[in-house]
Amino acid sequence: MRYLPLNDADRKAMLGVIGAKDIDDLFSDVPADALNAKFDLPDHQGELEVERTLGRMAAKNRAADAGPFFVGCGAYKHHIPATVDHIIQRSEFLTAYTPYQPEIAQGTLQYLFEFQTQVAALTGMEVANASMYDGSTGCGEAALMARRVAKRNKTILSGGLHPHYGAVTRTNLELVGGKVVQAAMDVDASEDLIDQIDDDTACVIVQTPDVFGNVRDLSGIADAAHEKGALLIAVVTEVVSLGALKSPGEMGADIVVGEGQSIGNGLNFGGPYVGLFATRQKYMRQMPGRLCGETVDAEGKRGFVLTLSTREQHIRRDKATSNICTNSGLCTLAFTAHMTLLGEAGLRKLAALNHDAACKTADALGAIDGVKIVNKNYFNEFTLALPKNAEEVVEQLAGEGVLAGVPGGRLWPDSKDAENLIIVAATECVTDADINVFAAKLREVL
Amino acid sequence: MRYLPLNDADRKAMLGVIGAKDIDDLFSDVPADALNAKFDLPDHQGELEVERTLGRMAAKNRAADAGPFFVGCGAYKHHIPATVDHIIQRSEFLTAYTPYQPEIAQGTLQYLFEFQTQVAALTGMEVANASMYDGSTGCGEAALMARRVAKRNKTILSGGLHPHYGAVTRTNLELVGGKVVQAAMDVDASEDLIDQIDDDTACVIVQTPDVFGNVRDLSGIADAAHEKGALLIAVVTEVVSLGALKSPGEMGADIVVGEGQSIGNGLNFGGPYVGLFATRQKYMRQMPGRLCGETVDAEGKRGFVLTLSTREQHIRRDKATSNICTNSGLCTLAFTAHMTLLGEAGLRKLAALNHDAACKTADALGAIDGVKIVNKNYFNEFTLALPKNAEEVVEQLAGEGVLAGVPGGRLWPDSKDAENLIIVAATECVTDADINVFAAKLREVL
Amino acid sequence: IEEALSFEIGSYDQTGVDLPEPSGKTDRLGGLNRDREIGLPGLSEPETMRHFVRLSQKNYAIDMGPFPLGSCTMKHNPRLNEKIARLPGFGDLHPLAPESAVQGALELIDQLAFWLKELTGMPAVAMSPKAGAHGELCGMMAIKAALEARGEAETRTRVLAPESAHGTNPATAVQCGFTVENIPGDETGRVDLAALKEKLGDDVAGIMVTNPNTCGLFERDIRAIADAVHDAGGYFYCDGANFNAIAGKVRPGDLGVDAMHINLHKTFSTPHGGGGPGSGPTVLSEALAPFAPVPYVTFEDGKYKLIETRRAAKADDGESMGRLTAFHGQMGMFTRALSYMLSHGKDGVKQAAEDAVLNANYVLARLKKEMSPAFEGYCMHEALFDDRFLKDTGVETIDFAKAMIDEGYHPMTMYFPLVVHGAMLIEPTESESKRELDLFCDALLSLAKRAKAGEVEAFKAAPVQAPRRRLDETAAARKPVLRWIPKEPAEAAE
Amino acid sequence: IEEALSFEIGSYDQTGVDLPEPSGKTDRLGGLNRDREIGLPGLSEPETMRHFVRLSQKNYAIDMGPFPLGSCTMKHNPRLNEKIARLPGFGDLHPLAPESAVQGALELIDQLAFWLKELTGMPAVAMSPKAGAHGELCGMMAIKAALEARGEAETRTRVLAPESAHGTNPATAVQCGFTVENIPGDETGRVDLAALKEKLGDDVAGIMVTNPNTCGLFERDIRAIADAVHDAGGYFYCDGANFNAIAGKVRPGDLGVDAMHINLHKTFSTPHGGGGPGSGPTVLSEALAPFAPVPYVTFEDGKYKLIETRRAAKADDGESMGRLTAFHGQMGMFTRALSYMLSHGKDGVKQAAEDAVLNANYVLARLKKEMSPAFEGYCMHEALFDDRFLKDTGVETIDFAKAMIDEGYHPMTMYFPLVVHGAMLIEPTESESKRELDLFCDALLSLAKRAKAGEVEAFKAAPVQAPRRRLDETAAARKPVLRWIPKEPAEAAE
Repeated sequence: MRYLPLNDADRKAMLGVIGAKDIDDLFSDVPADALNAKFDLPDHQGELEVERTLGRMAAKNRAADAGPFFVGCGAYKHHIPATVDHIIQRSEFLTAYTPYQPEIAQGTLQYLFEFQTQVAALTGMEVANASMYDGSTGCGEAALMARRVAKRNKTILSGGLHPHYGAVTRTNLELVGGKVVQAAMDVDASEDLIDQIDDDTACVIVQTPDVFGNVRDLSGIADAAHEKGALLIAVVTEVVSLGALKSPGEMGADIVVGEGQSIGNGLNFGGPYVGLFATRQKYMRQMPGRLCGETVDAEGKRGFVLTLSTREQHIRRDKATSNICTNSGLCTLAFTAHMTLLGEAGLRKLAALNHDAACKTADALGAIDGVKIVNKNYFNEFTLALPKNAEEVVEQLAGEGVLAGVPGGRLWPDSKDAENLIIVAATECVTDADINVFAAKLREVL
Repeated sequence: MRYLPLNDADRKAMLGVIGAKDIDDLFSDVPADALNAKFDLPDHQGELEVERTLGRMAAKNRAADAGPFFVGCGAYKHHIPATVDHIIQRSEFLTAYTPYQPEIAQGTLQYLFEFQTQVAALTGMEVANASMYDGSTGCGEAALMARRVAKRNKTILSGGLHPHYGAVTRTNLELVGGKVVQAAMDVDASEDLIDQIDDDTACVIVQTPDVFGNVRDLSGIADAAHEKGALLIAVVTEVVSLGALKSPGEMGADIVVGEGQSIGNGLNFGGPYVGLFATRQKYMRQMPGRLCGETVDAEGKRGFVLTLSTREQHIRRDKATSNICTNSGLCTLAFTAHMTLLGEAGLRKLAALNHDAACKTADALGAIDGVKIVNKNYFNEFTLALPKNAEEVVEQLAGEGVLAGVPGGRLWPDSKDAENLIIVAATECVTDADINVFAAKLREVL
Repeated sequence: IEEALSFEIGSYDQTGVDLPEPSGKTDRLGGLNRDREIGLPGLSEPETMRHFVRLSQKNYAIDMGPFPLGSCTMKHNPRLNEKIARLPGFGDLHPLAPESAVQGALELIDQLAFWLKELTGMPAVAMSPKAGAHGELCGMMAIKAALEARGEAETRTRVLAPESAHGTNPATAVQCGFTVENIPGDETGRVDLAALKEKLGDDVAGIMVTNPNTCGLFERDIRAIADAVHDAGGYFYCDGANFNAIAGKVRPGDLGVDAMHINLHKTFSTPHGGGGPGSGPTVLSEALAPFAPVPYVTFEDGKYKLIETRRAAKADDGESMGRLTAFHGQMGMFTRALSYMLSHGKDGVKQAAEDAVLNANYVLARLKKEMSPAFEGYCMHEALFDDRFLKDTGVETIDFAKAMIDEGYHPMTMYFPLVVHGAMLIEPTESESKRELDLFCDALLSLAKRAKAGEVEAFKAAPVQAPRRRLDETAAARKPVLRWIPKEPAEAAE
Repeated sequence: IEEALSFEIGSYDQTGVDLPEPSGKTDRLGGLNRDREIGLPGLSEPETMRHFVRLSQKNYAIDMGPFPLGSCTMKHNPRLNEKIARLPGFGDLHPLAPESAVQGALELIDQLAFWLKELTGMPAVAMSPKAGAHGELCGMMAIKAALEARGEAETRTRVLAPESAHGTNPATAVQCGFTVENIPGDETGRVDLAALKEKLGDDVAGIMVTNPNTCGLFERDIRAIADAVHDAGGYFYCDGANFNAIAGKVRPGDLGVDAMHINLHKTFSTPHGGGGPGSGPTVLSEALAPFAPVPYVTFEDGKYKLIETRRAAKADDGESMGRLTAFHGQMGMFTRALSYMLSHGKDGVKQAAEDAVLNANYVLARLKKEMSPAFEGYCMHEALFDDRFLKDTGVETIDFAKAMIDEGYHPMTMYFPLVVHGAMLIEPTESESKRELDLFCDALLSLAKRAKAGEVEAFKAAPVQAPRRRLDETAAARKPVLRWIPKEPAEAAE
C-alpha cells in the first residue's frame, strides 16, 4: 500500500525488538471476538481507480462555473486568485499542526495575527479571534457569549436572519435552557424589534445585508439594545459587502460574526468555511475560540503565540467558554492571503463590481412582466417575487443550465409567503451574457 | 498591475534618487523615433478574464482523458501520481534558477544526481547527463557526439526510427556537412543495416521499441558497428518499456537517448519533455549538456555541483561540445519524483500492465475483418494495416470520440506504403471498455 | 530572514488583483456606504507570494519530518485527496444548488457515511459536525434528546468521564447542560470499573470514555463498562479521537458504544492545516439514530434527497435534534476522506492501524532503555512516558520537548494526559518508516542521556535552532495584543 | 537536516504507487525481457514526499527573495500561468492528435505568435525552438539557409560577435558551420562601430549582437550597425536575452534586426524550474521568414492547420530549414507566456520594462556610493559593476558574491560579461518593490564597507548560513562522480 512505508521484513524485525509474537499480540486487550472484524468494503485501489470513481461522482454535479449562476444565501461564488491556492497548498502550511509549539510555528501564528487584524478592521471592532468553524456556528457561539456577558436568558432573532443561522443558534441556546424569540420572516426589512427588548434580553441578532439581500442600518436597534443593557450581534454572511458598506462596528454592534468564505475560499458544497468573530476589547476574555497574541522570545524578538487559553477547553475543561478546540486554520490562511492581495483598494473595487452586477441583474429581471424586486436597498443579492411557485421555476431553469438562486420554500418550507420568492445573488463572476440568458429563460418559464 | 510592486509615488522617489527627469530619460540611448512604439494589442486584464479567454481555447481541444485514447508515437498518456505535481510546484523548485550557486541549490543538484543515476540504471549505461530538451534533440546531439568521438562523417538512420527524430538529426548533421543515410521505412523490423556500415560511418541510430512498436534486438547491429569502429546509438521513445525489456546497454549500445516524458510528465501537446542521454564512461567528456557531480564542501560534507563545464558554451564559447545551456530542469524533477515513487517494483508492474493493455487491444482489433497486426513483437504499441486510408479512418473515429492512433500518412506523407497504417498505443490508462468501444467503432467505419 | 507583518509592508492603494473598472453608475446601498478608511493594506502579487512563502518557512510540517504528537495523529496527507477535493464538481459546488444539480455530492456523502457505518459497526451517522468537538456536541445532544424522549432529561443530569479525558469532553457535557464528574483510573492506566459502577445511578445521563484511551491503552473492560452504563439507564459516548488505532480491526459498535465522533483529520488524514478545518462525523446507535441532526441524505426512487428541517425529519420517522451548522458539513473534508478510504480499502485501513500500533510499540520498546514508560505492557498507537527518568536532572518535560526541536523534530504531546506526571505522549503513526523511527529514537535516547549527564543548561536554553527561542506566553496573556495597531504618526500633531 | 540519496533510503521491493496486478498471461516481447535487476529503489509515498520537500528546502528561489542575476532575468512567476498550463485541454493533449481535436491549441500558438510578432515588429516567428540557445540555432540556420538560397553559403562563413556576447553565440555559430570573430567594444561598453565596419566584407554571413547588451546598455548605434551589416550583404542576428528591458517600448523590427530569439522564461516569466525547461521562439524578418522551421501553424477556411514537413512548407511558398524538434515546441511554456501577456497587456508589458529599467538604475544610483560601476551613465535593466572597489581588500568578486548568501540573497551574476574585470551584474527586474531594493542595497553597501574595512576572512569563509559551505568544484571535475554507485557489500566475497 503506497502510503505505508513498512514492509514485511521491517514488521518482523520490529516485532522482534518489541518481543511480541505477532501483531495481534499487541491487540490482546481487545475482546477476542471483536478483533479482526469483517467488513463489507473493497480492498485498496490505485490512484487511477480512485480518481475515476470520484471523478464520476464529481461529474454528476453542476459546478458554479458551468453556466449562468446566481445562487447565494450565505455562500458566494467569487473568483479566487491562483496565488491563494498555491499558498494554502504549501506543505509547511497544509501539513502543519495547531501552533502549540510557537518556536516552530511562527508562520501559522503570524498569519493568524494578520487575520485577526484584518477581521477587526473589516468589522470595525477592536478584537477578533482566529476564526470559527463557519458563520452559523459563530452566530450560535456569539449568542452563548452574549448570555455570559449580559447574564440574561433571552435572545431575539431578526426575521432577516438566515434561517440556518437561526436554527443553529436555537439549537445551541435551547441546550442550555435559553429563551429564543424568533421574529417573523421580514422580507423587506420593515420589522421593528425594539419592543421585544426587555430586561431579560441578552442580545438581539440582526443580519446585514440580510438573507433577502436588504442592507440594514443597525444604529437604531443598537441604541435600543444598549439602552436596555442588551448586546447587539451583527451577522454578515457576505463579507465582500464590507468593502462597500459601513461596518457593523460603526453602527454600534457589540459582537460581529460573519462568514468569510467569500474571501479566498471556494463554495465546497458548504464547507469548510471560515467563521469571523469580532467584538469589543472589553468582552475579549469572553470570546470563544483561539486567539493569537503578540509577545517576545527569550532574545526579545517579536513573536506570536496562542494566548488566553485559560478560556479554553483544554485548560478549563468544564469551565471553558466553549468546547471548541479548532479554528478553520487553512481557510483562515486562504482568507488572509486573498485579503492581502486585495487590500483596501481591491476590496472596495470588488465590492463595487458586485453591486454593479446585482443592480444590472435586478434591472434585467425586474423588467419581466409579473416579476417584482422586493428590496429597496441591496448589495449583491436581492429577492424576486414571482407570480408562481419559485421552487418549480428554479428547477426548470436548472434544467436549462441556469442556477437561478435559492427559492424561498427551501429556506422557509413552512411559510406560504416564501413560496414565490427567489433570492438572487450576482457577483463579479456574472457576465452580461449570463444576465441576459437568465432573463430570457425566466421570461420563458413564467 | 498586480505583478508590479512599484506605485507612482515609488517611481517618482526613485527617479529623484537616480537624478533622471522622467522614465524616458533612462531610455535616451534608444533612437527617438523607435521609442514608445504603438502596439495593436489589448491592455491588461484580470485573472478572471484571462482564465475565461484561455479556458475557452482549452475547451476546444480534446484531452486524452476525455475518451478512448490510443495515440502514441513518441508521447504517451500515463497516469501521474498527484505527489509529483505537488513536488514540482514547490516554490523552491519551480522558481529556482540553474544551480550555479551550489551552496543554495543542493536541492536541485541532489535530484539531478539522482536523476542521472536513475537514467544510467534504466539504460544500462555508465553515465547520464542532467537531461536534454527532449528525445529528438537528444538524438541530434548524440549523432553530433558520435561524429566527435569517431571523427567520421557518415550517420546511418534506421527505417524504424521515428521520422521526426530522423528529421531533427538530419537538420543537425547537414548544418556541419555530415552525410546521412536514411534506411527505407521498415514496418516489421526486417531491415539489415549491416552492409551500410563502412569505415566512414560514425554511428548507426536504431530505435527500440521502434516507431511501429517493434521490439528490436540491438545486439547484432551493435557488434557489426563496433567491428567497423562505429558507434551504436539506441533511441527509446517510450521509457516505460525499459521496465520490461533488456536495456540498450545490455545489447551493446554506446549512446542511449530517450524521451522521458512517460515518467512524471504530461502530454502537453509535445513539450516541454525531458530528453534522456546516457553513454559509456569513456565518452563522458564528449557528452553534451549539463552534468551534476558529487564533491565535498569546505567542511568535508558531501555535496553536489554542476561539473565538467569545460565542455560547455559558457566557458568554451566557440569550442563547446554543443550550444546547449539549458536542461529540462523541472521535467527532470517530475521524472525523478515519479521514478522514486515507482521504484524497480512499480516500474516493472507498470510495464507489465502496459504490455497487457497493448496485447488486449491488438487481439480485439486484429480480430476485425481486413485488419492486420503488422508486428510480431511489441511492447505497448503496435501497427495496424487497414484495408483503407488510415488518415480518414482516424478522422472518422475522432468524430466518434475515439482517438485511435497515428495514421502512417501523418509521419510519412510521401510514402504510399504508409497510407493504410495506423500506429496504436495502449497504456495502463486504457480500460477494457475503451478497447471495446475502439474495436466496435473501427468495425463500423471499415 | 525576518518577515514583517503585511500591515507594515503594504499600502492602502496597492493591490495584487486586477479588476475591471466598476460602472460607478448605480448606488442602491441606502446611504450606508462605507465612508471611512478600512485599514487594509494591499500587496502586489509577487510581494504577497514572498510574504507567505517566507512565513511558511518558519513552520514545521509533517511533510518535513515526524510529528510525534500523541492524541493528535499527524499522518501523511496524500495529495491525491487535494486533487479530488478541487474537482470543480466538488470544490465549485454551491450548498443550496437544486438537488438535481448535486446528485454526485449527495452520493459522495452517502458513500462516506456507508464507510463510516461499516467501519464502526454502527447503524447511523451524523455527517454535519464541523470538527471533533462539534461531533462530541452532536453525540451528547443525541443523548440529551433521547433522554428527553424518555422524559428523563430533567433527572438524568450527570455525565461521568475519566480524569484522563480530553478537555473537550467535560466542556461539551457542560455545553449540553450536564454536570460532569470524574471517574478515577486504575493503576494500569484504565478506567476503574468498580469505582465507575459506584458512581452510576438513575441521575446519570451517560459516560464519555475515550478508547483506546488517552494513555494509549485499550480499555480491557470496555464491554463491562458499556453494560454497566446501559443497565443504569445511561448512554455510552465514546470519544473517537483514537479510532485510528483500531480502524479496520475492531468495530466500536461491537463494544456497546452509543455515539462516537470520528476525526476525519486524524484517522482519515485530512490535513490539519495549522489548526483546521477538521470534520467530526458522529456515528449513532439504534437508540440514538432517530435524533440525528439535519440536514441528512436519503436515497429514494433512484435519487438522493436532502432532509433539511426537523419537520422533514419527522416525516422521515425521526426526532431530529435540529441543525448544527448552516450547510451539509465539511464537504471538502469528506472528499478527501473518501479518497483516502478508497485508496486504502479495508485491507489498507487495517494494515494502517496495525502499523500505527507496531510503530508505537517499537518506539516504546526502544525508548524504555532510557525513558520511563508510564504503564507496564504494550501500548496501542501511542507510547506514554512520565518524567521519572528526568528526576533530579533539573530538566523538565517541557525542556526535554523543546530540546527535540533542535534535533529537527516537533515535540511530542506534553503534560497530557493529566493523570501522569510530566507526561510525554508519543504517537508515531503508520506514516513513519523504520528508518525514521530509528533516527528519532536515537535522537531521544541521546537527549535522555544528556539530560542525565547534567546538561541542564542546554535543555533550558532550547530551542536554539528555530526561528524563535522560547516565547513569553505569560506576557502575551497578561496584556493581550491581538492585532496590529498602526504606530501613532509622530508628526501628526505638528 | 541532512537528506540521504533516495538510493540510500529505498529498497527494490518498496513502491509508492499501487497498481492492479498484471495478467501475466501474454508475452510478446520476443525474448528480450529484462532479466537483470535494474537498480532503482522505490520509496513509499510519504517517504517520497518528505525526501523531495526536504531537498527543496536546500534551495533558494524567487518566491523567497530577490534573485539579482544579471542576464538571467528571474522575475515573479504568476501561479495563474501554472493553472492555465494544467487545464486538461492543454496539459493532457497529444501532439499527434488529429488537427480537428487540437484547434484550441493551434489557436493558442497562433495567438502567442501574434503577440511576439507585434511586440517585436517582425513579420514571422518560428515557435518550435526549445530554449534560448535553440532559438539562436534557429536564427543562425535561417541565415545560413538564406545564404544558401542566394548561393553564398560557401563564401560567407564568418560571423562577427562582440567580446561581451553570451557564450552561446559563438557556440551556436560554430554549430552552424560558421567561424566566429570578435568585435571589439568601445570605452562606453558598446560595440565599436568603426572597428565593426572594418571587419565587414563579402565573406561575412552576419553579426550576432545582444541588445540591450550584456553590459546592460542599449547599443546607441544599433541602426548604423544594422545598416552596415546589411550593406555588406550580411544579416543581423539579435540575441534577445535582454528583450525584457524594452518590450512594449521598442520594436526590434524597427532597428534592422533579421532574427531574434525570445526567452519566454525571461521576458515572459515562465518559471526557470532549476534550469529549464526554457522556450525560445525566434522572430524573423521578411528576408528570413521563408526559411522558418516546420512545423508551423496556418489558418485557412476558418480552421487552423499544421505545416509539418518541408514539402508542405514548399507548397506554402516556403523553403523551410527543416525540423528542430519532434513536435510543436514548448507548448507548456506557450500557455504560460500567453497568460502572462494577456494579464499584462500592452500597457503592463511597457510598464514592466520601465520598472525593470528604473529598478536597475535605482540600484546603480544607490550602490555607486560604495561600489564601482563599470561604465558611466544610466543603465538599462541591469547594473554592471567591476571589482575596482575591492582593490587591495583581498576580497574578490566571488567572495563578495558568496557573502551575499549570508545576507539572505542569491549572488548576482559574476565574472560576466568577460570584458569587465571581476564583473558583477545585477538585474533586479520589475518584480522587486522599492522596499526590497532598499534592503538589498543596504546589505550590499554594508558588505562593501566591511570588505574595505578589512574583514577579508569572513568573506573568504562565506557562506556559513547555507546548507553547504563552498563546494570543491575542482575536485568534482578532476574525478567526476556522476552517479551513485552501490557500496560493495563487504560480506559478498565471504
